[in-house]
Amino acid sequence: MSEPLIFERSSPGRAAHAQRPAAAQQLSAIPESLRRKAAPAMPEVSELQAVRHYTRLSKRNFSIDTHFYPLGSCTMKYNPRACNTLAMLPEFLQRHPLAPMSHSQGFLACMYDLQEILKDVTGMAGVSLTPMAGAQGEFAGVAMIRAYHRARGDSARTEILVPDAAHGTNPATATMMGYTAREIPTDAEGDVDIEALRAAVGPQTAGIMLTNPSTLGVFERRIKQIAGIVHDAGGLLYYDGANLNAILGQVRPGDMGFDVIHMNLHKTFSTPHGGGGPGAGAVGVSQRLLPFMPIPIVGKDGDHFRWLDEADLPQSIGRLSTFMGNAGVLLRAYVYARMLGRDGMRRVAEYATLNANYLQARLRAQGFDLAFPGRRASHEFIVTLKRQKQQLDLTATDIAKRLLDYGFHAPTVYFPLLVPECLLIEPTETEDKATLDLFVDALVAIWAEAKRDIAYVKGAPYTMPVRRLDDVRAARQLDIRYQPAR
Amino acid sequence: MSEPLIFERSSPGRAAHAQRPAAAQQLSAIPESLRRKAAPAMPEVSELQAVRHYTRLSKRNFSIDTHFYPLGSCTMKYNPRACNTLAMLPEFLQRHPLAPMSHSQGFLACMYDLQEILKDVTGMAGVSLTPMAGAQGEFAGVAMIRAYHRARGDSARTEILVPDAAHGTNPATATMMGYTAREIPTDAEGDVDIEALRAAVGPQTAGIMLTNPSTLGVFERRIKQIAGIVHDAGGLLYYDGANLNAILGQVRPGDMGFDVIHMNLHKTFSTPHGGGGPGAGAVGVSQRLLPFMPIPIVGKDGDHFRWLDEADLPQSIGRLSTFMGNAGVLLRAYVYARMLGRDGMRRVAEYATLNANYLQARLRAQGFDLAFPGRRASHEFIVTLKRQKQQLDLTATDIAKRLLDYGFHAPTVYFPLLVPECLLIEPTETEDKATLDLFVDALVAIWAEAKRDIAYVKGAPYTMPVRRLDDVRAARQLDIRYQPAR
Amino acid sequence: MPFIPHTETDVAQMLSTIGASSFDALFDEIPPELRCGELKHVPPRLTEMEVARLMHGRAHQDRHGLSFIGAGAYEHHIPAAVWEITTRGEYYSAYTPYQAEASQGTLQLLYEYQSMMTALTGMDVSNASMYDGASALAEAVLMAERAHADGKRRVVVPRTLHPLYRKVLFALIDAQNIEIVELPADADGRTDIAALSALDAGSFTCLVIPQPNFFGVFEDVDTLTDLARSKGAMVIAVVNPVSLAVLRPPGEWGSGTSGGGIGVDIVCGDGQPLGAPLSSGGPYFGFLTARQAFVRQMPGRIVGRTVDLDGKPGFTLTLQAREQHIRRSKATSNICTNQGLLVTAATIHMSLLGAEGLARVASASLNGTAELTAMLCEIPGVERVFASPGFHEAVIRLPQPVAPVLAALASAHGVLGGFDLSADYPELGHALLICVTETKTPADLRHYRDALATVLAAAA
Amino acid sequence: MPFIPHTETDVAQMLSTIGASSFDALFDEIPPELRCGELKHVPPRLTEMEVARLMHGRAHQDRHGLSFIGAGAYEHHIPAAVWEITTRGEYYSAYTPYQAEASQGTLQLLYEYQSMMTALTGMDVSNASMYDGASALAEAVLMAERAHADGKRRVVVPRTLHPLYRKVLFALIDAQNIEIVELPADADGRTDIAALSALDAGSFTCLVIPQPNFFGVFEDVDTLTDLARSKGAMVIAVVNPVSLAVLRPPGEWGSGTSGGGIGVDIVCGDGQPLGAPLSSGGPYFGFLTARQAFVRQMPGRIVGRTVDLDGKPGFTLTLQAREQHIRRSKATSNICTNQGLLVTAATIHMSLLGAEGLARVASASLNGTAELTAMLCEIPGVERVFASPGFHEAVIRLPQPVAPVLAALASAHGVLGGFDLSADYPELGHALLICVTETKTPADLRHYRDALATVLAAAA
Repeated sequence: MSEPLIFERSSPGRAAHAQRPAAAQQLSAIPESLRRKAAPAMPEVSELQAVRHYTRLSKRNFSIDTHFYPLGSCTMKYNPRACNTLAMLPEFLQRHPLAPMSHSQGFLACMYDLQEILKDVTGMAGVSLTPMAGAQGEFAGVAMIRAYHRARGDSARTEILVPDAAHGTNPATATMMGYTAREIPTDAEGDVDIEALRAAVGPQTAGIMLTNPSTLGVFERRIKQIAGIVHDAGGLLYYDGANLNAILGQVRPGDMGFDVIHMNLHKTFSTPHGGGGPGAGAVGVSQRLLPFMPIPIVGKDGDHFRWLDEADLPQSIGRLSTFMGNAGVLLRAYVYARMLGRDGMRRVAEYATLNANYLQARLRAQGFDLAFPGRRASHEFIVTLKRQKQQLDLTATDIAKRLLDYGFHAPTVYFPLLVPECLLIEPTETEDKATLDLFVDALVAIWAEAKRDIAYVKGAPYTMPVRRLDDVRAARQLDIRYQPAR
Repeated sequence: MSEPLIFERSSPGRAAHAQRPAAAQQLSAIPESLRRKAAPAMPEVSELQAVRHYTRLSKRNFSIDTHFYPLGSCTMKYNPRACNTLAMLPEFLQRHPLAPMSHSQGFLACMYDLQEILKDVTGMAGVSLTPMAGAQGEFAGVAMIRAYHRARGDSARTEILVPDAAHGTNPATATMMGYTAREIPTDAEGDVDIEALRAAVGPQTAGIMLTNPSTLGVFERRIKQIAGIVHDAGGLLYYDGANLNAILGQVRPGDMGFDVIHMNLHKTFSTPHGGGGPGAGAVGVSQRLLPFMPIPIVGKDGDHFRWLDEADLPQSIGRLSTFMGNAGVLLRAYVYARMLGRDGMRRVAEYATLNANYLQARLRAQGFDLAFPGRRASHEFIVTLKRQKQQLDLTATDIAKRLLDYGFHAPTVYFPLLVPECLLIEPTETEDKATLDLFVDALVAIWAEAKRDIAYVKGAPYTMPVRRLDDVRAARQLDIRYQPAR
Repeated sequence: MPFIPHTETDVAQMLSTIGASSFDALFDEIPPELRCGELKHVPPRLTEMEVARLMHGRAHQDRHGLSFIGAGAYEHHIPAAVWEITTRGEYYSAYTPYQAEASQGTLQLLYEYQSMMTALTGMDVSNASMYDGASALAEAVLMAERAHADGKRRVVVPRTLHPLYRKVLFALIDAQNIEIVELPADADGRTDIAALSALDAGSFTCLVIPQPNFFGVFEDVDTLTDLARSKGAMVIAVVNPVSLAVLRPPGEWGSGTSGGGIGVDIVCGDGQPLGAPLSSGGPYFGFLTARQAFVRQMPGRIVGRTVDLDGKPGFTLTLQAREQHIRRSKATSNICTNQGLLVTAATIHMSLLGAEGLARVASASLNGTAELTAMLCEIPGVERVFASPGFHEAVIRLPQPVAPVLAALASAHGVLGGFDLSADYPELGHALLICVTETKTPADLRHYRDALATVLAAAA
Repeated sequence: MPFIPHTETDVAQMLSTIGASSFDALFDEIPPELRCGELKHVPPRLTEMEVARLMHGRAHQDRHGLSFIGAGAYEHHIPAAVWEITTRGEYYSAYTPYQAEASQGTLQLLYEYQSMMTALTGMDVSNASMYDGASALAEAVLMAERAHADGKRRVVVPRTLHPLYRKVLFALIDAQNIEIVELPADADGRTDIAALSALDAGSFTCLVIPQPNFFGVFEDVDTLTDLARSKGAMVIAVVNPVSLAVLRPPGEWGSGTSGGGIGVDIVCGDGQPLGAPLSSGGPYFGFLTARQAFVRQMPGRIVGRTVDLDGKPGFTLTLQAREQHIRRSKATSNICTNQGLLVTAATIHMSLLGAEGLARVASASLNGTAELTAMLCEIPGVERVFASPGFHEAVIRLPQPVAPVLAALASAHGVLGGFDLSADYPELGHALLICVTETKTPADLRHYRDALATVLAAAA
């Protein structure tokens, strides 16, 4: 059954009365010329109507709490409920961002502890929690690279190197920071093409942005060599923390030679994805980038915590958010980190890797083609449907849509761009073996269905609130807000 | 898709580790002979498995928050979310029932205020909040009637009169209190048969249990006459508060002549039904029953609140629960009462009655037969499908099951027992007109379907997680717990 | 008009459809002289914001210190997931699952609950919950009377049973002409076996055995069970469900023959330790399990597994012929609602803890109580009253009257020191019932010891 | 192993399927010399119970008093339903709705959000949110530069804009070779119109207009809009969304021709007042709406309504060709996530408040601020700095340095008295920015007044 728009449940004069201040509008203090003439076209509904509408809408979503989400590069693991409950304690919710330090010691203690934990797991010398998302963390990272070169008077560096398999945010960020993004090819085994890299570096190289393991699901084995080449050319190494879950407690970006890293706390530290955000993109830096970190950062004087700001870090790249970033998300990450503890960090990578390699082995045994069959999977791996596409016209999209009918969210499809008909599969450590086995069964079943009746598969999904949607029409006949019939 | 039992997701050695005390069992203090030999067969699952399982199960339920529930006699209205949030403030949750009065003044103030509010809306002289459900409230009420007669040395009273339309709890309670329940017939218009009542009362009459409006959905117009007859015979009047929503702020049981009343706070005061409970069955009494109220009750000495117990009410019928009843439910009822306020109470009855009479008028216009066509509906009314049963073999059950496919919970069916193929319909005040109209459309559509293809209707529901269930098999081949295959 | 969705236009249209001129016309069958005026004692409405501020203030008034009160209600850690899921609208605002097809969530959960409770208690059948522990005991006694319908109507209850349970039992069965015989406690705080032995065979319907008992002491359940059986009586166990993760379940009490004992007939207790917050005493839930033979005597709802028209498994309420809405005056009980929401929480709670988790909670509570008892008894004049280890609870004796000591602990040290036994058990002197659960740290125990030492020294 | 479901048997079977001998073998492609040892600075794990106690304690440390701080983050009543629904697993733990068919809940909600924000701001199109207000402004400026690509790269920003927004704007556009020109404030606390008039036509890309501005003062938005347009510049409005329930929306600013003005080009601001708790500064969300002409220059996600294979309406992300995951280095922004969960809350919040509810909140805040300002200015030496009424905020001047007064108010009276302006606006002297919302009662205002009088008297 479809659910009408909230606007279609609206009637003039209806209201959730308990939610309004009792006193009617009294606007005489506002100059007449500035007053609104007609009320905005907002819905007018009762409290039950709103509760029922948004509860019903929620049931039209997949989510971790209801479905397996093997979304490569997204680390859709269980979001512990305690993280939410404890971050939403009334006192935390009520704390104003500009509250005096005397009323902030509890919150700041959490943030300071989190900084220390993140320093240790990444092997970096300093951490700033302020970036509000992975992409802002990347921005901060590249901004620090830029600030570093500038501080040294090195104005020739205009290029950022980016492997062709990188996340789209990497080149987009380089552009935002005024750099040219230059792509480096990947070799047949999924590693960076070292010769191409050697050829690309030079005095124009500001740095390289890498994620390791890469988005191809494999660990970049020559990372120390790459670090040497880039550093020798005067460039810095940026670590895209999207795949940090794969190596938590196993190997640290700082030890690999990286100068700066962003972490997606909504991935590795399991804060909720929330249907698209908020994220949190803390950055860590090596010693030489410490002066440039974005502010504010939490410092500690004896037993007292306080904000470090422009006065403490005059070379900082500055402020990236009005206050201090997504504080409530950081509290959730902190609770999660404390519940994992020292050994739990290591186990995250172990079991995420176990699940990925197990799924990879099982799918290979069922006849699916791996993009990098000679490689160990990291926390994720790639299946290519190139053969199925050729033989049956079975595409990655078809598999993705049909999987929904089997009760599984689709893997990431068509990313990385360089593998044809690609399924990037990341099971995460919180899924059990039985679920992985059922997922294999579903893929096998869909392939068999495609052999029998490809049209049926291409008509999927059949059990969702809607069938396959017309994206072309959505873009051509743009309908992006409700307009009441007049 | 079906959801396995949680036991079927279990594996030996699996656990939600964050939830266990870290220290392993150390049981040497327990004598060997008393120790358990084998662990109980409980599920062993991870936190995600439990969260996902119970989240998915929840999606297999109808509820107010998702569906219209026109369940006669159940008052399924919107349960304001604030009632839950505020009753679950950490300090309220952590308060031990035996905490000292110095640590209880906030809670007791709420309970005292609630007692005062309930006294006013019922017109009674005293209120005790302790009964844990409507049935326990009934128990308390009849126990007070018994205690009253006993205190007067009147041991001849062995009968409780109950109209034939009464809730099953009424005669069951009378039995529990050692009384014989004697049924009084209803006349053709739905009122108590006065002559039959006159014939039934006598020195053996302990009292009469009535709800007004009755379960037939009509107001008992001769209530003062009934009160006179019973009182003259030395009996007391018990008011079953199940239908209090119909008269809130309009007419008070105390003013009608009742001596004792129970209130279903989970109906009239909108605390959650919770899939079957908890309820809360506060009782109110007239002056002469004050000494017999169940304890504890909250008293006020100056600005200080305290429990009144056996010492204060030596004639009390005693304690009905270990501590003081469903305190958290009472807090929810209190929050609700404060948000309604004085005028809100009155409006509850007005709009509940408006909705019921509107639905009744619309259904009558569509050709449905009313059980009491000459009467005003109260907050509920009865449609009888006697004609449809005869003509089409369309039963109340068929309508109930098919309505589920239309996105509506069924009305109460086959109650009251004396109306054939009966639908007892109670829309409550929190539903909007558009929803009521859609409900009428659904009933009309189902009737039309039945005319076209009765077998199809009898096969309903089709869109639920299961189709019509075999209740006979459930009772004959009793399977009421999971037993692992050995 | 909080929570009312009608616009003025709606009202006008609806009244017109009804053919009524006004709201007042809708009440025209009510004798006008009965209509009430304004409700003078109901205050004007508050907005949600205003009532939230009121309630936050009142909650803060009751902010508790470090509590060592048990006496039937226990502070345990409840996983955050439990109530975040339990309060989902689909559980919170659902009705009793009479329409089974639209209630499979609640019904399957209840079936799982019944399975867990039978596993924990070692019995065959469970209902879907009662109101609370004390009222469940009353229902168990009535059930035994029905099952054992030979007209004796006499129940034997030990003095070691929670005094409030005894009061509730009395209130709830008083009208049914059942005599309650109280068994005294011996010097070890256990039920006096000799007193039970002295009762005539065939002279009583059932014996109630609390394990652990109100003092936290372990009863000699095997001997008691055997004795009761030998006298032709049924046995009802009253148990703390958490303790059953480590204690032999009532289904195996008695000497029996094969491995375990023959077991009791009915088990009941309060489910509060399984995921219900203390919350001033409720809502909690009572549980009730029994041997298969008594299933048709059980009060309350029971869920069964069956199949649908397509043969697919599904769940439904079953054996409803026992219940008041069908059988009316001949029902097994007048009970109608249960404590569904609490059972929802308990089922999720038990799934998250598992048998091992519950056992660890039990172990931590057992050992913490022993540790605190030992620490407090280091204070001069403080002594333990019974020799045996206390489960969750232990009884100590103070050198001074208990009430002023508790008051001083609360006001000056933020310690809620336990439950004063002197009113219910004057024979024990200045006795105090203390409780430790897994929520207390060694530092908490030291804080209590230091506070008590200070208070006693000041008063001495 | 918290949150890991594997049993030892599972691990053994899985390693065997993989053909690996141990966990370590799974990492055999990592150069051994890079493997790290134990993480020494990560503390050992706590159970949920232990971390709950830690966090309750830390939260309690920060228990706030009566707060009169605004400065860009406002304490408003948030209906309980908002976060009870928002934190349902299906919203909380859902991913970005790339698989539209499995995400219709989130997608429809975002479409409704876009509709509400365009209604509120009087614009044609809205995206599905940005990180926060300040970063949304930076994206708006970059968007204007793209739309107005004539190489000027100069943005005019008044000093009356929130100082933190100005800092963030600088940090985020610094690398893009855009010059920021600051306009001074006049004596009334408004943007100096003469300074804007003095700028050459064609010399800047866009003008930023805050309404109300950081001081809570109303800008002369019509004149500013007209002036900027007359000089060939685009106009970006930075607004408080609650204020738009009562203020003329940016879509109607300027003198224009037909009824309303011609309007601005882009509107942005922080959505925090629409249902996000203060929460130490985040997560909030930024909103961004614009005229239809600029939709393809917008950053961030946009949801559109379309139809499925059966012609049934449904929702999907659209215009994705603007975004980084498609266009990579040529994307409109590097933004990837948005603040979906906060938008979920805001959409429910706006549905519950409605236009009238928001207007009442705005009205109560406006009048409360005026009332407090008047009350505080009764104290000798305290004076208002600007004549105009303050919306949410007002500036007063104290007879003494602000910092010690605020410290004394907080420590001795539980009053968080406002935001000290002396660092950002030294030209205003001992200036303090105070804020009142609908959450404050007349008694609260009196409490502040009395406290301030006491503190000032003590220091005098």
